[in-house]
Amino acid sequence: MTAAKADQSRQAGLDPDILRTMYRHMVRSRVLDERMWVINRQGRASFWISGMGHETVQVALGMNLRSGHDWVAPYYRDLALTLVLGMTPRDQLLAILAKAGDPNSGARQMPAHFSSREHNIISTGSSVATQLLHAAGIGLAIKVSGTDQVCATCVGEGSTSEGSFHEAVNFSATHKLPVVFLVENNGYAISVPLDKQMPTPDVADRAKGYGIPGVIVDGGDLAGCFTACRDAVDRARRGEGPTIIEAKVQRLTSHSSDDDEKRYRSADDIAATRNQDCLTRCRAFLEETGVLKPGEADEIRGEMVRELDIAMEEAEAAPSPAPESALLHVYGDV
Amino acid sequence: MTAAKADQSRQAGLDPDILRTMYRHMVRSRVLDERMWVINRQGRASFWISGMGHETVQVALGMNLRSGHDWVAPYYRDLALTLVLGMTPRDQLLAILAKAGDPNSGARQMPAHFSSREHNIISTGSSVATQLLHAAGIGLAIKVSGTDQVCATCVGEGSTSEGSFHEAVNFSATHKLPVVFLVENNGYAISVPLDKQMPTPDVADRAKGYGIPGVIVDGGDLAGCFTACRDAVDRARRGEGPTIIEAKVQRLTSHSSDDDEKRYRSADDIAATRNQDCLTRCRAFLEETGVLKPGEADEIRGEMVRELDIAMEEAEAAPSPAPESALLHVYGDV
Amino acid sequence: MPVKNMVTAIREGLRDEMRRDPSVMIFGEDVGPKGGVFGATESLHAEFGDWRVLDSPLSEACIVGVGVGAALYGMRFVAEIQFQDFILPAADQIISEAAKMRYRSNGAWHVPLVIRAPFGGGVHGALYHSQSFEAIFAHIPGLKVVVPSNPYDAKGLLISAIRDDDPVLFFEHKRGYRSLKGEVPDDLYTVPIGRANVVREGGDICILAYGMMVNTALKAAENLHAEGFECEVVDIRTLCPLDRETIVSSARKCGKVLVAQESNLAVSVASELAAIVAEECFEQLDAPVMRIGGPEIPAMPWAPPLEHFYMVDTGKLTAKLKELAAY
Amino acid sequence: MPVKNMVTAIREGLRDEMRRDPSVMIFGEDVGPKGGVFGATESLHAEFGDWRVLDSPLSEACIVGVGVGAALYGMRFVAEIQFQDFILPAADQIISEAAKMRYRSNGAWHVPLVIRAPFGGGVHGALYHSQSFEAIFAHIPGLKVVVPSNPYDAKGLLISAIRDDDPVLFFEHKRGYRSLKGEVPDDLYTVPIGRANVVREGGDICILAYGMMVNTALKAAENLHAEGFECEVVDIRTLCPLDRETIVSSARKCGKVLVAQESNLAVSVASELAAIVAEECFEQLDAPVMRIGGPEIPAMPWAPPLEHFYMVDTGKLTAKLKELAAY
Ligand SMILES: Cc1ncc(C[n+]2csc(CCOP(=O)(O)OP(=O)(O)O)c2C)c(N)n1
Ligand SMILES: Cc1ncc(C[n+]2csc(CCOP(=O)(O)OP(=O)(O)O)c2C)c(N)n1
Ligand SMILES: [Mg+2]
Ligand SMILES: [Mg+2]
Repeated sequence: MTAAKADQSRQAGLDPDILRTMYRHMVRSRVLDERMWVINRQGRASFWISGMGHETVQVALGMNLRSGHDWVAPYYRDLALTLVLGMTPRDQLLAILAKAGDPNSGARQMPAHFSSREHNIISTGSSVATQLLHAAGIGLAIKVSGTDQVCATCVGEGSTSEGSFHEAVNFSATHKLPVVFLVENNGYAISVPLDKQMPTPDVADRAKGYGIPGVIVDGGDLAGCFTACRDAVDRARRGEGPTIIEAKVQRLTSHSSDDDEKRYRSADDIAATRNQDCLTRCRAFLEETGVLKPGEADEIRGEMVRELDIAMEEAEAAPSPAPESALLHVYGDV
Repeated sequence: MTAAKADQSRQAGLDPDILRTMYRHMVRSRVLDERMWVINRQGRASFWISGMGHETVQVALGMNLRSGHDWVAPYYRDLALTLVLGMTPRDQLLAILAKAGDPNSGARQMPAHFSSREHNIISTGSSVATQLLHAAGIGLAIKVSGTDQVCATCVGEGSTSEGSFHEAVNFSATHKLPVVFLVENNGYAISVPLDKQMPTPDVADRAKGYGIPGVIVDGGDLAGCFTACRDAVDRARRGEGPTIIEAKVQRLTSHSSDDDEKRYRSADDIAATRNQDCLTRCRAFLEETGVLKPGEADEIRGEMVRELDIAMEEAEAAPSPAPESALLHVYGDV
Repeated sequence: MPVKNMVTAIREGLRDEMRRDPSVMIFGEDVGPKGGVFGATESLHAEFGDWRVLDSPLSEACIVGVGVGAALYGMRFVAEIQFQDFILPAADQIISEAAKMRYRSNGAWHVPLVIRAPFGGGVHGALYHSQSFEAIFAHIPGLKVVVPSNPYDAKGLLISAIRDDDPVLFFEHKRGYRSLKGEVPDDLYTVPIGRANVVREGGDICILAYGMMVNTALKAAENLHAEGFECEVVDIRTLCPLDRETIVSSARKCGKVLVAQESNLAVSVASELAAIVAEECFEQLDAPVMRIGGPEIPAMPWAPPLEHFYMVDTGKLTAKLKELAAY
Repeated sequence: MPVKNMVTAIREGLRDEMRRDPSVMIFGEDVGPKGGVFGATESLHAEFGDWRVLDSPLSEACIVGVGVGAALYGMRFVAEIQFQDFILPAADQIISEAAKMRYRSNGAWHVPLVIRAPFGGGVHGALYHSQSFEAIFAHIPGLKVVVPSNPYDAKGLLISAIRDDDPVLFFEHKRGYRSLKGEVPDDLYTVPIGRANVVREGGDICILAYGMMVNTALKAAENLHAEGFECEVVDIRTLCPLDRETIVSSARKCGKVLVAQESNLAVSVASELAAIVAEECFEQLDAPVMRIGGPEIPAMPWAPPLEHFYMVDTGKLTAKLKELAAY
């Protein structure tokens, strides 16, 4: 069975509207992400770290969560996820342009360190995998509160080598907490390839040790990602406990704007990755299956670019933080 | 098949001399351990933490290691293991009596914090599970050095909740390091029962996530313990990588001399544990199978007590450390 | 007022605030049916049940990380670290996460988390059941670090800590749990975080101390009194952020200052206190700011002669005060 | 002598010592084919291969814990923590294990482990790529903490660190990697650990500093010189254990002392330096020991105006020196 066929078979039961919406979200994130690189290359921001190649599964996860009701502990590649949940390109542009109004952190953190109180997206720092324990804690609080909320959290495969990964999964599984662990496996932790990181190719294998489901999805398979996320979120909401979803994704860029992947990856390896672009694959699939009409994909992109241009103008006009504001918000009462 | 039958079937291929030696080691540790409690209850030492109920698998592991050639990173219950490797009752009595000549730490650490440079037993602190990463590091050094050494390390099941457990197993499995992880699962971490610690009853399940063997043994099954340890050590020595051995053992005492298990365990639970004493079970098995002649077990015990009495006299006569010696050994060169 | 020991005061503070506020929950190793290794949570599991008094897995990063998450959600979370010696696996969650959450979210999020941990030596706990790690955390803006010296303060400060919207490290000297006794009201009251307390007035020498050492200082001050010198004893109580005003005004008044602590001195709270006094009281000082503390060795050894060598007791403190008085 | 920058000097130190001693191995995130995120291990993987220059999993406790084990076995182990900000998951291995191994085994075991970590700000690294955590570790007896301020010292101190039989934390200011240049011999040489260095002589004000701040201090000293004041600049170099003799003798000579560091001041190395001077130079001081450092906020923010607000630059340091000169 070809990959496209597999996609189609999984599509069964999925409304074309859902698939079309997923695609729009992906494009929205992608054009923003591309703009971020431009801003960085223009020297207007010292740093960017991209989500390109990870969008499909993030969108799938986001669409299965109830924004502002469910909770999310993301990581730095989750640009698409934050947009699906209701953050805007303007929000993220305010961040990269270091503007006072940045809702993530008031430009205190690097861009791609997401946070939105309004959308129950908790603030993430840079120390990888710490958010997994926060998600477990939120899961515990949900369980104690007796609501039907769910907490989703995301992490790279490299970061699953941290002890926190084990501790968070172990605790969540022990108490059947309503947590969804999404591992975005792009095969690299900066330069360190999977085979120097862990003994098996699949992070999902670990689920066996905790008696919970471990699901592997192709990160370019729109329908597969959607159903895997739906099932995991539903399971958590029913009180049956956590799931590890491992999405095999591609990192379509160097690790970050500070990295040059040519130093440690062969040209072939890089090219192979580019050929697996989830956006291209999803577009082909949606056009093939008639969900997108000819030309519709280009229209969507045009629309997203126009939205982005307006957001960019607004963000550029916004003020920078005042120097002494660095002293604010150390404590609530001092 | 009854437990005794299972024991016998596994016995196949094991020399009665080995079994008898194992039993002697167990008794040697047990009488010393009992004496430690007496010393504590007499008010002559503020602390003891016991290995009673864990002896069989420790002896099995120790007998499969080459003392002074292989390496060991033990934990505080591993009294029997240290004796098999060549430490003496006197050594451990010097520790509990806080004597300067204590080879473990010069009475700087609490008793049961084992160390012997001579026997490649690295010094263990109190922070649980840290030794697992040391073992992985020793495994790495062995691999880099190209010797046929093995490093064994032991830990309680509760301590496998620490991130270090995951980190050590993951790294060792990734590089097929010659490490044996022995989990001594007695069902409690002080008062915390297994079902509050982890989601499945078996730590060995975790091995699946790392693509390595996870073996469960009955910690009262002399032959089963021996063969499991032998296989794991051999596998490591052949360069095929780590194994997790999980021994289901009984904690025959409160957690330590500071604990009173009646506060959190039912009388029935405690009684059931006592009925599973590995020493009693091994004796019954060895007498049933004729490895021990009638009366031989009592003779062994008598012999061990006599040895212990002599050691005790020597230890009591030894000097305490001088106060200012507290300043020594902070650095090698200052 | 009824007289209670330190651990009873702490247990009461926890219990009474849990009765008042259903969002308070306790999480840590052995805090449930066993009631903690020092009995600080005794009877609470029976009263509040499995979810509000929950035995954690054996993982300190989990204890604190889960606490950060639950606190973000809206719980008032009391984490117990069984011994402060074992807080280090949680250092990243405390310093990178809890301390920075409010700041890095520009005030949008905050972490109402209390981390209780018994610390200190003189209890035959050897290297890993005797340490005093307050210096590590008192260096970190975003954290509050509280160390009570008596049962009254312990209860009142603990209730303040639970009600505080920021992470509070609450360090309890384990030697004081049963040995320190004092009057403690039965009802709820608070003692403010961030304020030092002059527990004995005097004009000759100012002693800056916290935790158990305050009690040692009071005894040593009696000895000095017998020799005709009046010591003022300032109980620092909150190590971060420091109450500079009280410290500086007492130091200026006395003109001679001794900083006393149990832990080793290098890069410690005693260093900071001495530096503040040196910087702000230069013109009032009649003698060098002196410090007394543990030796520069990795931790307190087990053998009694070695442990005794480590500890600053009333005798050593009195001798140091006499040296300062004679200056 | 050839002129090299800091990162080149460090790379050379590693390479030359690895050529000399086959027991030296390097372990850390991205240290292999990529050569480290700052290039400190560039070309070493190609020269020494997979086992001697090994990419670790993404786990700092693993990096240091494995290092402790390998060092016990007999390796000379150089662990790299990618950013000092991420050293905290390894805090337990460093403080409970590496620092205490020799002590707790009564000298039987020791840990020849170097932990290299880039630290410091002013590089638009925001909260988690700008911190200075030296205070946490300089408090811990059993550790040595080294911070070079120039390429010559960096190479010589690093070689000393690798040959040292005890754990050495080797903190490299990332802003200096390429910006600091100086003469560095091609061959192997050592600079002793445990000794401060007077890098500029003067009799009016003693500036105590380390790392990048030494360079800022030298520039500020030039500014003061133009105004007729001579500053002595002491490069502390080893923060633990401290070279009290050099510090005290310079402070006594000058009578006025400014301690300058990048990190926030509370309970820090600056506190200890000030406390030592206050205690040991009381009779020679003509002014209060002053300190300058970062503000008491959790870490350095990202936006340029905020970052700039945090840093002690030559202007701020010069202003503070003038205040002290005028006292
Ligand atoms: C605790 C910690 N250690 C190291 C780093 C530096 N670092 C940032 S991202 C990264 C690699 C992460 O790889 P992975 O988890 O696979 O996520 P990916 O970037 O590939 O999506 C590293 C090492 C960090 N941020 N935090
Ligand atoms: C890091 C750390 N946290 C907590 C403790 C306190 N403590 C000592 S033993 C123990 C329980 C260990 O249980 P387990 O691993 O099952 O071993 P067992 O004692 O049952 O053999 C605890 C919590 C410690 N020593 N180290
Ligand atoms: Mg990755
Ligand atoms: Mg156990």
